[in-house]
Amino acid sequence: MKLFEYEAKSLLSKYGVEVPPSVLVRKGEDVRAKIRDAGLEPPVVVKAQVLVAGRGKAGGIKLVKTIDEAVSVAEKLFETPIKGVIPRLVLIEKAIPHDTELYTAIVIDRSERRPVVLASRYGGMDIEEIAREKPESIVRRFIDPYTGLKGYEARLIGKKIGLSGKTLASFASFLQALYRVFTEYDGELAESNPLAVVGDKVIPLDARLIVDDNALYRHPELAGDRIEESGEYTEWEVKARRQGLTFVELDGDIGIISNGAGLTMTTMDLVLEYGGRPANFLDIGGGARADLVKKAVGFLLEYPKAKKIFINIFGGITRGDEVAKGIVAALSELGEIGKPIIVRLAGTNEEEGRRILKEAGIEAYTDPIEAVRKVVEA
Amino acid sequence: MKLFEYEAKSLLSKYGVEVPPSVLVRKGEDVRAKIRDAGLEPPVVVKAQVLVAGRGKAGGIKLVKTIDEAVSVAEKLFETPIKGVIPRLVLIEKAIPHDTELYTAIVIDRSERRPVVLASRYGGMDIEEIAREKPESIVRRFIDPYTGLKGYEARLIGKKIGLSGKTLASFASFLQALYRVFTEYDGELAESNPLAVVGDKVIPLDARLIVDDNALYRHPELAGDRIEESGEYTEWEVKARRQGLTFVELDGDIGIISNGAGLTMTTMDLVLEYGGRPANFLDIGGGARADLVKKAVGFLLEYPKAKKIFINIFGGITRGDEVAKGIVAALSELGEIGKPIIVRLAGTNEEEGRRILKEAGIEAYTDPIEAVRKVVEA
Amino acid sequence: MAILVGEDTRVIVQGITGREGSFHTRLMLEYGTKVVAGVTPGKGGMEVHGVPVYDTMEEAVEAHPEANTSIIFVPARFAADAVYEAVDAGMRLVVVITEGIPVHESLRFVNYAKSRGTTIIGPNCPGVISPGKAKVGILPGHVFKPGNVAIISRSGTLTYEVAYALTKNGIGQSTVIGIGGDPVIGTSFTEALKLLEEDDETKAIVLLGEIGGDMEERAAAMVKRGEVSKPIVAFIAGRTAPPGKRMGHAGAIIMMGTGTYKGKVEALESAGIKVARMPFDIPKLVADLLT
Amino acid sequence: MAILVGEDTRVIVQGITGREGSFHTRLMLEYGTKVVAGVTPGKGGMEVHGVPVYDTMEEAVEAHPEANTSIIFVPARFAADAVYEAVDAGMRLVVVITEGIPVHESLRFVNYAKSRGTTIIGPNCPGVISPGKAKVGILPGHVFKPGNVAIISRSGTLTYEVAYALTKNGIGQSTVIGIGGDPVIGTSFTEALKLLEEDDETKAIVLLGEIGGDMEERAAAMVKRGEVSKPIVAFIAGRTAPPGKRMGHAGAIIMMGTGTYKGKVEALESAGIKVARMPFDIPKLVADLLT
Repeated sequence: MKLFEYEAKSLLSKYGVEVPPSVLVRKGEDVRAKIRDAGLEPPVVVKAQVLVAGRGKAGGIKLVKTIDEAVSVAEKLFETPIKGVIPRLVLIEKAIPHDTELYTAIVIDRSERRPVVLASRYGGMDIEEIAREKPESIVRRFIDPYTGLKGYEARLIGKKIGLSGKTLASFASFLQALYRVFTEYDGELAESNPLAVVGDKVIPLDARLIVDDNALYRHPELAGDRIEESGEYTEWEVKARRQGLTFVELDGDIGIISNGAGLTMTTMDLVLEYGGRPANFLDIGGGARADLVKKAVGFLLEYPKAKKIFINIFGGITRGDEVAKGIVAALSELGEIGKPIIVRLAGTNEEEGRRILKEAGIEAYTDPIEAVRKVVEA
Repeated sequence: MKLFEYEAKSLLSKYGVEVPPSVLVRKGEDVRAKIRDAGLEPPVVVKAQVLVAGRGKAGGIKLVKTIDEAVSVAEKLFETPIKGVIPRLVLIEKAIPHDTELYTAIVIDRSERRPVVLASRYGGMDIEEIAREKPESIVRRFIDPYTGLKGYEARLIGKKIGLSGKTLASFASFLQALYRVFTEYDGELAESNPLAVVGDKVIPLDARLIVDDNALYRHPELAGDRIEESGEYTEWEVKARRQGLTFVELDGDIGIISNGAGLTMTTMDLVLEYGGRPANFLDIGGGARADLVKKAVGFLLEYPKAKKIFINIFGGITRGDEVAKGIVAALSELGEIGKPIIVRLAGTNEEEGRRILKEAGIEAYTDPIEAVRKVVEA
Repeated sequence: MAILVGEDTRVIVQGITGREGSFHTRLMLEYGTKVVAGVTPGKGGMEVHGVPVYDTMEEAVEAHPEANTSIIFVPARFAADAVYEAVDAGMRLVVVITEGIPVHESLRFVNYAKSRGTTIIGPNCPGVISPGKAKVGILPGHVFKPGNVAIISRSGTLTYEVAYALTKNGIGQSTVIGIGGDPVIGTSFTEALKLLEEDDETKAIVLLGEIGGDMEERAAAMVKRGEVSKPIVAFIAGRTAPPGKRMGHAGAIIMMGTGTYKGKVEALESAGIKVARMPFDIPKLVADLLT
Repeated sequence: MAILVGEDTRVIVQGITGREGSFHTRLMLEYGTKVVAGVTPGKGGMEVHGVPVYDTMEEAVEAHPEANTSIIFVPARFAADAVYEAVDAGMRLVVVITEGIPVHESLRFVNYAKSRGTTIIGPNCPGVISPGKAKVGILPGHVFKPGNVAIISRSGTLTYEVAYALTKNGIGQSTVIGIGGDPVIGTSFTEALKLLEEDDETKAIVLLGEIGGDMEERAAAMVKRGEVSKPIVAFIAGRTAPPGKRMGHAGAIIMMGTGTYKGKVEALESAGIKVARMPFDIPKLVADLLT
């Protein structure tokens, strides 16, 4: 789950990081009063709190010189979609004059199986851009997850991106705080970019934190619906997520349900290979029970792009009988709505599944190629 | 530093442990009003908050059946020394009916260099007593300091002391909380004894935490002067500690100053061996500067039991010249007060030290035996 | 000989009394796997399909000292603790089926197990099978048959699909490993390749990858360095997936130029590895290699 | 040959610009120890008594790849970090002079160093000297002389006292180790004895213990098991200390029947170890053993 900038900054601040003075304004609140009560003096930066990438370039961040301007910019931001997302929150933050912008991030390196700290003296651009334009400027250090980021490592990283003296000490403290936020909040990513050098200290001008969805139960204070703010999802994807379905909208007309990301992607590949066009990716995951299958089938029956439905299941922990029950239940509840459904079933409990489907009048295929041909022709 | 029972319980409670409902009363406060405001119903236990060992047997804990009794017992406790310490705080706690009392503690095992969890099904007596009477009942488990006490380990320990079902689950949660308090508060000891089994859960009836003095800077919230409450120190020991001196009062008449616990104890042994009787143990530690030496000498000049003073220094990180300067400064400030001072000096910078002393009219010995003979005769 | 699991495998099922644990214990027993004990805290003394249940791994190992492998069906919140318990009990292989374990926990227990010499497969994986010998996992046993082609795969169901296609074409398998789909897993492609390189029974290897991450690129680099002499056929799922969308667990946050279908195929092909366009092309490519 | 430090010892001083670090760097250099570099964050580029100073261990080791030993004078709050830095930089021996390190930190870095094959001496210790060869510590060099009696000791100053007495009686030392007075230390008596047992240069061992803890009892048990063939003379400080009072760092919180003067002496004597009544009796006892 992505956190908003103001949330990430407030976590950093909890761990002792100095962040720019700011005030958060909700849509409908009195922007001027809020700025005045917070004692903010211009110039300030008005920042849309949305979770889309490239918010700045899309017009979501404005530097203004007067309070009047701040108010009008904020009010306008509440009306303006940033990459399709209309902000419900705006952060008004003291502008911090600075010379240098650094890049810092912590992610988990899958191959090393360790957290890796990334830093560069060239902040302000995203990491892919730095990797393209200044690859030699990126310092990487793998961290022992049991000891955490040691003090000397934080200093070493700072030194390697060219810092020294008090700035280096400030950077090292910042990096240790960022690492604590990363681990204590189960971060997939903790990033500050740009991290400004202001005199002899560093101040995060932006901050991002993506929390591992699997660990959200440990952080109830971060809960809240951010699906729409993220700007990542289409209308039907939002609907699917609200129902707990792993669904990606595509442009074709063949609705796909499969189990496991690998097989679901392969089913898409297969449909294309035989001349069809997938309308979606829908992975019911491992061990789906009948009710989840029913929900998935029901969803595609309603999803207008899917003119026909291809269910391709190879059971392991998922059982054929549960899949069959789910399909039958969905059809009997929603009735016949004219979408052809082709089922291919193999693996664990496939005989029982096949029998249940047959009793409901559905013939399940064994061979996926035979099944996909049938779907494309249907 | 030893924490009071109420402090240790409040830390456990912070980590989710259910503790008996209670109210803390300070000397001079209205005991009855406090009990009423806390909504405590009798029977209650009235407990003197002192840091001496064996507080219960010394009359510091009383179970009472009425509020009137609670008030009178509390007021009496404020007047009664418990092993020499008059309590300034009394904890009035709901009495918890229970069948079984368990023992649990976590300490650091020096040889294994790991925290060790100790548990026994026979709580209520102290660990030395359990070790004597029911040695086979003590379960020990060494903990990996990097992973901490794992869930399965906590359950395993509980199982080995005879718990099962929901009680076991409650015990395991308790033990993990105790371990967290132990590590997050730099415990030398974290103990709950007795830990009561009440229905299918466990509730700590007593709790102790000794915090590593070297780590106190990390726990400013625990600060506060507890030297007198501890009941461990005599009047002159309290004075010494207030000045930062590592001093133990003894019964003889030869005041001893030395550097390093081993050499200081050996100096005591030496004095006794040659017919003298040490008046104290005073270790100036490693790397003492002149001002600390001056403070130590000044202290013994005032300490009435010390009729003569033996300073036995072997320099390593401690430097002979600093020691000499300290002695000279103390004498010149406090003047001649009739206590013979015999100095033995060896090791780092011993020549400079000897020279400084000589200029002040003090002859320093090299041979400790020669020096100790002189002290005993003086 | 087979790698990881074989005739000498003796399994303890952690979470045996749960729905999946109990069901797959039966399927593993039916397949002929020697499941010697199960563990569920608080359920000691029960039996599941004739397998005795203990409260702790310590008791299970005491009663069954021949146990060397554990398979974990414990729910995500308790799975990491189960892994530590298995490692501390001296298991040489721990197969973690559980899905949804927080990645910071996997990170820790994977490092912990490694430092103690225990091999972890998973988490979020279908397990391991050496057809005809033993199955420690949830893979549907009937789609496999003994032979000398190994399969290593990031995807469970795709593995079954490919094994099934091989089997139907008369090509048996030596060992099939579903390495798991989580960001951090105990055994990667390169580590699995190292084991297979030393396995006498394996003559050829099928590698089933996915878009995202750089595990396939690392495997390719390993082959390029000459560390794998056995022939490999690969398939990468996600050829037609639109870029920038996260397809389930596929896709890394910071890609640094790796992780695309094209990049992976180029890396593999430049190492001399045949890449199948569709999984159903794999049997033919493997047969060509073996003749 | 000597143990831990010798002719091949090349030292980096961590905290070299501080008062103690700088002072003892001079004394170590005067003694003939090869101090090749110093480290103090933010002070890189300086020199201390001709020794170049670096900001980090990484830079120091890069410029002086022959460095194999570090000595730490860093203040207590930063000492643990310095130990990690030394271990990670590949030092094979790290001598921690610093006093006052929180015990939970020592606990962690001692375990960390052990798992990476680095020997830690200390914390809160005077260091190690192999007389005539090298001194890595704060021990006053002039009280030692080369020979073949090793001293291992929990107390710094008592060590000097005993070494001085030996030296005055014409008995030289092979290696003298002040193992440190903290509750958790990197090298205990038993570990030091193991090293000395294998050291050709050591013919006899002096063990200087203190009341509290069970390290002396463990050493006695080791000797009883026949793991130390060399003769040992011991002395335990604190014979006349009143029970129940904490004498500086002596005394454990939970003693479980160990830690008293009487208990230690009995354990040592039952293992055939001579226990000196006073430290000044040691030279005679050692001389008897050597003849």
